[in-house]
Amino acid sequence: VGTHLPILQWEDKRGLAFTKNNLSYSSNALVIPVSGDYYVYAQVTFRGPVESGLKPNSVTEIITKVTDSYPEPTQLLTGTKTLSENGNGWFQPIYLGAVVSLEVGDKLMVNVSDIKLVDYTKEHKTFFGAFLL
Amino acid sequence: VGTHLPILQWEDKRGLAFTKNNLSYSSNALVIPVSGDYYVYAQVTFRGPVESGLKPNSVTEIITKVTDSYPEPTQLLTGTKTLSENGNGWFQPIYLGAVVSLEVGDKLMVNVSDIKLVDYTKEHKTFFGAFLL
Amino acid sequence: VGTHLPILQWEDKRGLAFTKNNLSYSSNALVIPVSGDYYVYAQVTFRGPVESGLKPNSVTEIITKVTDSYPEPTQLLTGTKTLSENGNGWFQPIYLGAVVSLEVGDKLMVNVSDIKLVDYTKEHKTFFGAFLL
Amino acid sequence: RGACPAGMNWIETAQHCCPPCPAGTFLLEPCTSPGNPNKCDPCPAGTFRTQPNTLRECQACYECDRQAFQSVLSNCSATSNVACGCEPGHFRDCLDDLCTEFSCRKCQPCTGRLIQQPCSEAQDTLCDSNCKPDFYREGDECRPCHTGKDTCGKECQQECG
Amino acid sequence: RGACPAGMNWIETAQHCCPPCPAGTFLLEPCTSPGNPNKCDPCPAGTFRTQPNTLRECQACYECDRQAFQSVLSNCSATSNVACGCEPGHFRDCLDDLCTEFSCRKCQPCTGRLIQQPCSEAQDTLCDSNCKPDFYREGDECRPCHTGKDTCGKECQQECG
Repeated sequence: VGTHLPILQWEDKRGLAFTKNNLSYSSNALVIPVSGDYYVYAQVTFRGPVESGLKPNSVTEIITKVTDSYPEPTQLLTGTKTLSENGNGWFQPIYLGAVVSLEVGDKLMVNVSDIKLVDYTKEHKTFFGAFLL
Repeated sequence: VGTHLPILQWEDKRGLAFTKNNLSYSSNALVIPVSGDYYVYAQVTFRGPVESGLKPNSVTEIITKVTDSYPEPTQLLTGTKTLSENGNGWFQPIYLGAVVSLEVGDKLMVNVSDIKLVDYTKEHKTFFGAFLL
Repeated sequence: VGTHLPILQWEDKRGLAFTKNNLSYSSNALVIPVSGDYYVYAQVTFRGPVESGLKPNSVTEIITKVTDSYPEPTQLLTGTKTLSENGNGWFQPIYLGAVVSLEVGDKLMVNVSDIKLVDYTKEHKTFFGAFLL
Repeated sequence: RGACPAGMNWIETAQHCCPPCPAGTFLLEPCTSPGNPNKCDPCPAGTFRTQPNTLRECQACYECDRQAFQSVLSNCSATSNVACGCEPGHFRDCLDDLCTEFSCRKCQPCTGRLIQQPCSEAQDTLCDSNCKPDFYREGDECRPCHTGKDTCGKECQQECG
Repeated sequence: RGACPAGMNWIETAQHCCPPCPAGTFLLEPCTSPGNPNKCDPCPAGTFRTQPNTLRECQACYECDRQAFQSVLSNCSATSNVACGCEPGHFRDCLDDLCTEFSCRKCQPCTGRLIQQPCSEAQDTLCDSNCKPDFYREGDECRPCHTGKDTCGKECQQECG
């Protein structure tokens, strides 16, 4: 559940983006270098309407954990909101953040209900990160 | 003042939930073991309409501090939003988070405008936590 | 861009507000005392309609960084949402938070689309802060 | 990180490859040597694991949304999450195309009409477009001909005669 | 913090005043003495700096919103951000009074009317309020007089005669 939703890809070097303390980003996921409690957060700005897409009645953002040793991903944080904007242009940020216990090698990803609705144009509107407590 | 609003109860052992460094959860509150500055956060996903309830025009989430030595609770963080969804099914997350100075023995609770509107069905949609800086 | 938007002023001493570890607040900005990675966050509760103002179709909150040595401010985090509430009273919180790398002397400010729409009445509804990781 | 033979997982804390615990349990203590196998504990009430695993905790069961007229189709067990449906007289109003999230809405009654298709979990009742005998159409409602109360208006005479 | 002469910036890590790197570059290594100047590197692809600076990284370029029918007016360069406009046949629907954020909406076609002002980046087409010759008004639409298909209704006869 949730993981069949498309996964967002991230830019991890340019501008405000950075990774350090060997928290690394590879194939769409933040890879956990050291077991411990992390504050994990992500904001996705959704916007529409997008001509081709149907009028969606909701947008969803899910931070998911994948562990090599377990076939099913775990949904860690979910933000889901119905849309009440009528036809014309709308946009809507969803922010999520919380402390989760992670093991070395765990991978963190962000799934969204519809990639076409994600505002990817500015790094300060859609972002994703984590830090060890 | 917010505190007459119903208090949410939390599950602190199963699945993603955990408490450690003797930050403990008892009778609906996180109990602060050591004085200091904490980042406190909570997300509540509200959803409706709920047959019995009237059509609410807003939802509110408040993180409150109760101190044994003072009769009145203190509102630390408040997220309140009007609802513009017409009749049919709607849902709406509210996230709150900030640094607050707390004393040993302080209790943190989450109040909501209407418990019947809280989506309690999945642990990754409604959550509450704190960590010492 | 973004910085031509009005800058919010903050109260840094009364009630829940505090600054320490010589993170200081002067002329509308948090001043960074030590270079490093900070978790920066802010929530602004917007509310309307405000008699004088036109019906705004959106509200925006931007956390901006100003560096003495560079003439243009940098937009760090942006939360922007269209309003679908028709005419009568509405309110709406926007929360932003993320880790950013800052240098000693950098200044952090919060810009908003329209100061008249900001609910400044209660410290637990509109707040701004940062802590060093 | 040691590479483990097929079917075994690397346990960081024990620096050891161990076989997974069976579904419905979680890894309490990892194996430390061939002679000293894993200690797997059953998932506590209210949690589950659908697959063999070397995880430190089980997943918390979802709950069915009583307020939204959901009903339990199958309870949460040690190896499977709860499954929710709709209470009788309600159908699923899916909130996304995979219907992972849905609310249960009252089936429409088709007053004064024949039922083309009864209400089901997946779909609202399908009412016949025209009215039952002894009923007349007013706007998109079907009204009974003889209620004795109000007089028989224009549409009423036409159809009830 | 040392005060630096005009045109020089204080570099905390080097505890030194250094001249800024030119626009389009960023400060890779600060100067450590008059004889040992800054090491400035060009902004990597996809980033830019519009001004001389002693910053450690360049700003990430924005992108034009393909999905919202935006088009690139000028590409991002080492010294300037991307500039976005609207694809032909669309106009800017500003989402704030400075139009920093906008979506591109289809220009209205003015079927059956004369165009007062053609569609532009800044504004939708301005249609003439009354219908073109050989068209008649029905509601707020202008319909062609002779389509041969449907008969000529009340409004049609009045205007098409």
